[in-house]
Amino acid sequence: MAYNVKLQAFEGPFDLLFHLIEKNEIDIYDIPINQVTDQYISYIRQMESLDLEITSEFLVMAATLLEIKSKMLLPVEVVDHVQLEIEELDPRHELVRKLLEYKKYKVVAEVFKEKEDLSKKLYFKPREEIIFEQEEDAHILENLEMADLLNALEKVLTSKNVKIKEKNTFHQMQRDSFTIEEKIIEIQKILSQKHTIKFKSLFETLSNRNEMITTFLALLELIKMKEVAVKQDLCFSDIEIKLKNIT
Amino acid sequence: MNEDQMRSVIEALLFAWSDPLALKDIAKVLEVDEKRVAEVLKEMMDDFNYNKRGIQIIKMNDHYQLATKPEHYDYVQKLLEPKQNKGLTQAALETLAIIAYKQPIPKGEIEGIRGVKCDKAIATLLEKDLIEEKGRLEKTGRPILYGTSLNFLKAFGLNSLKDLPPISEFQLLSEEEEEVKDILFKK
Amino acid sequence: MNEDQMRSVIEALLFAWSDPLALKDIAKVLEVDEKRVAEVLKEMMDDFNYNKRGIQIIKMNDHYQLATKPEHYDYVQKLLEPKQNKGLTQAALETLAIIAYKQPIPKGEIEGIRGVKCDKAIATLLEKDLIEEKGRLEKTGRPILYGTSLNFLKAFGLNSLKDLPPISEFQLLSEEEEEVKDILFKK
Repeated sequence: MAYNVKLQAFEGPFDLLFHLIEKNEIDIYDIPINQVTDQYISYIRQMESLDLEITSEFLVMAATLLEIKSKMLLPVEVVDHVQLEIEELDPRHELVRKLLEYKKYKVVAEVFKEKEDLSKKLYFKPREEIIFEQEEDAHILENLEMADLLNALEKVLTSKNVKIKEKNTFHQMQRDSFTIEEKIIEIQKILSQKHTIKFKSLFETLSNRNEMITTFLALLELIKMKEVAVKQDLCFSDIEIKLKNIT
Repeated sequence: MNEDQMRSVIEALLFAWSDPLALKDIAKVLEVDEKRVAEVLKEMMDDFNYNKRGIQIIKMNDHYQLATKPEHYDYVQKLLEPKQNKGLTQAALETLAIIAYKQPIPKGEIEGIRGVKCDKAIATLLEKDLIEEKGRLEKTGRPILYGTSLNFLKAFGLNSLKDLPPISEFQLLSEEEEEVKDILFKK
Repeated sequence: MNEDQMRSVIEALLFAWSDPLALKDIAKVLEVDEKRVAEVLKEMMDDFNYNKRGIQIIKMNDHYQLATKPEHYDYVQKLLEPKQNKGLTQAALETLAIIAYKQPIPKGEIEGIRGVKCDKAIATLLEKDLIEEKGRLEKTGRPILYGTSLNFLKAFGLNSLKDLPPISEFQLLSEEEEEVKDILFKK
């Protein structure tokens, strides 16, 4: 079973090739292609017999190795007039180049691992929610509705999504491009011009969830502040929003 | 452990904890007796004040906490100004919603979901009698568990917590839904 | 504003903000030019390290953040929940290494180097906010280009991308290269 685990651990054909090269103490610049090809293919067969998923990359590499092997068997024609490039002389060249390129990052990955382990030992302070005190309406509870709560919950949950999608915590702090205050002023402005507006019309032009919720909260705020009155004639009919007369 | 080390570790503990931290918890972590820790903390408090530091250690009963110094309030406010929009109501509502669905829940978990500290929101909700303490969690710091109060049901016109709308009724996009379920139901 | 005051206010700002804070924001709040603020921050960083403080200032590009020192990990961990993130898998680390050095880079090129598909590794890295999209390549399919994020620097304790270990160290030594040529030509 230990064998199984070992086979599974290979990150891909290059990883497996490296393993073979290291295991056999092979000089990477002079890979005995017959030996490596045979070993590589026998690994794949073992993977198969253990019912491990053999991804296409492993098979492509097997084909490449076989191709190189066959090319190596052909006599190298020395062309007098044309100076051939190294890669054309040795069929292994491209493979070696790729292996070396991969190895570079494999080594870097190890360095990263160490750095990661060290950084994981740091603790950061949770962000404070700084609220600038405002005088709260004592009647605030009277106007509370389930919808408020649900909206608030939806907001916090969807903003969690935002966090997952655009994890940049720094931008996250400033992502609220719409403020309730701004929206309140906006609604007040519209109302001062039109006197009465339809609930739907407030949201029609909004495409962004955050803006919708902010607008909705702004409206709730205005209702709480007793600045506006809302009226709904029928169930599910559109809601009318009116500026309350200032007496 | 020498005094320099103690100071250094205590600062790290207060910083990482960020809430009021009990003397006995500090002593336990350091494996030093409380009296000695209290002495060191006293010296540290003087030091922080004397050395023109930007932060201070404040003491409440036998709890200690790091905080910015009041004289820097204007600067801190300037920095946080764009956030001023976060109305108290909204913060409190978000916190309340989480408590309603996940009660009993310690503050830390609410903060984990909201991604910000919730002390003020919780204070408001307690003050408005929408939530109440529901015992404590038996782990370090014995954090208070919060749940909704009878008054919460009244305020939202609910007969019981069973009346809370199921989460699935939320108008969430389906891709969001999984996420939400994870957040709410995964323990 | 004298330097002592600046230090004090900067500490308060970093503490209050808690997340990485941009140099330009600090400079704006202080009404001092960025270069001067950067100098003071540099001195503060040295000071925090020298003076056996429990916390340090870490720098990522032009952002600064307070954090506990790694040597206090054992103590802090006793107080807080142990961190449960297991760290990145080999596949994710290799993918991240390639992106870090070759950014901006499309997925296809990464897969060319690793010799395997990298969708899962890339998804993990995006989710952990270690990489981000950096536009698209103007060719067929307009493949997304990936680069590392600010959080990458933080997660790996780097001040900037310039801090990445020079890749040449991992490249062939020149004498080895000669050897290669020898072998290949002799054949």
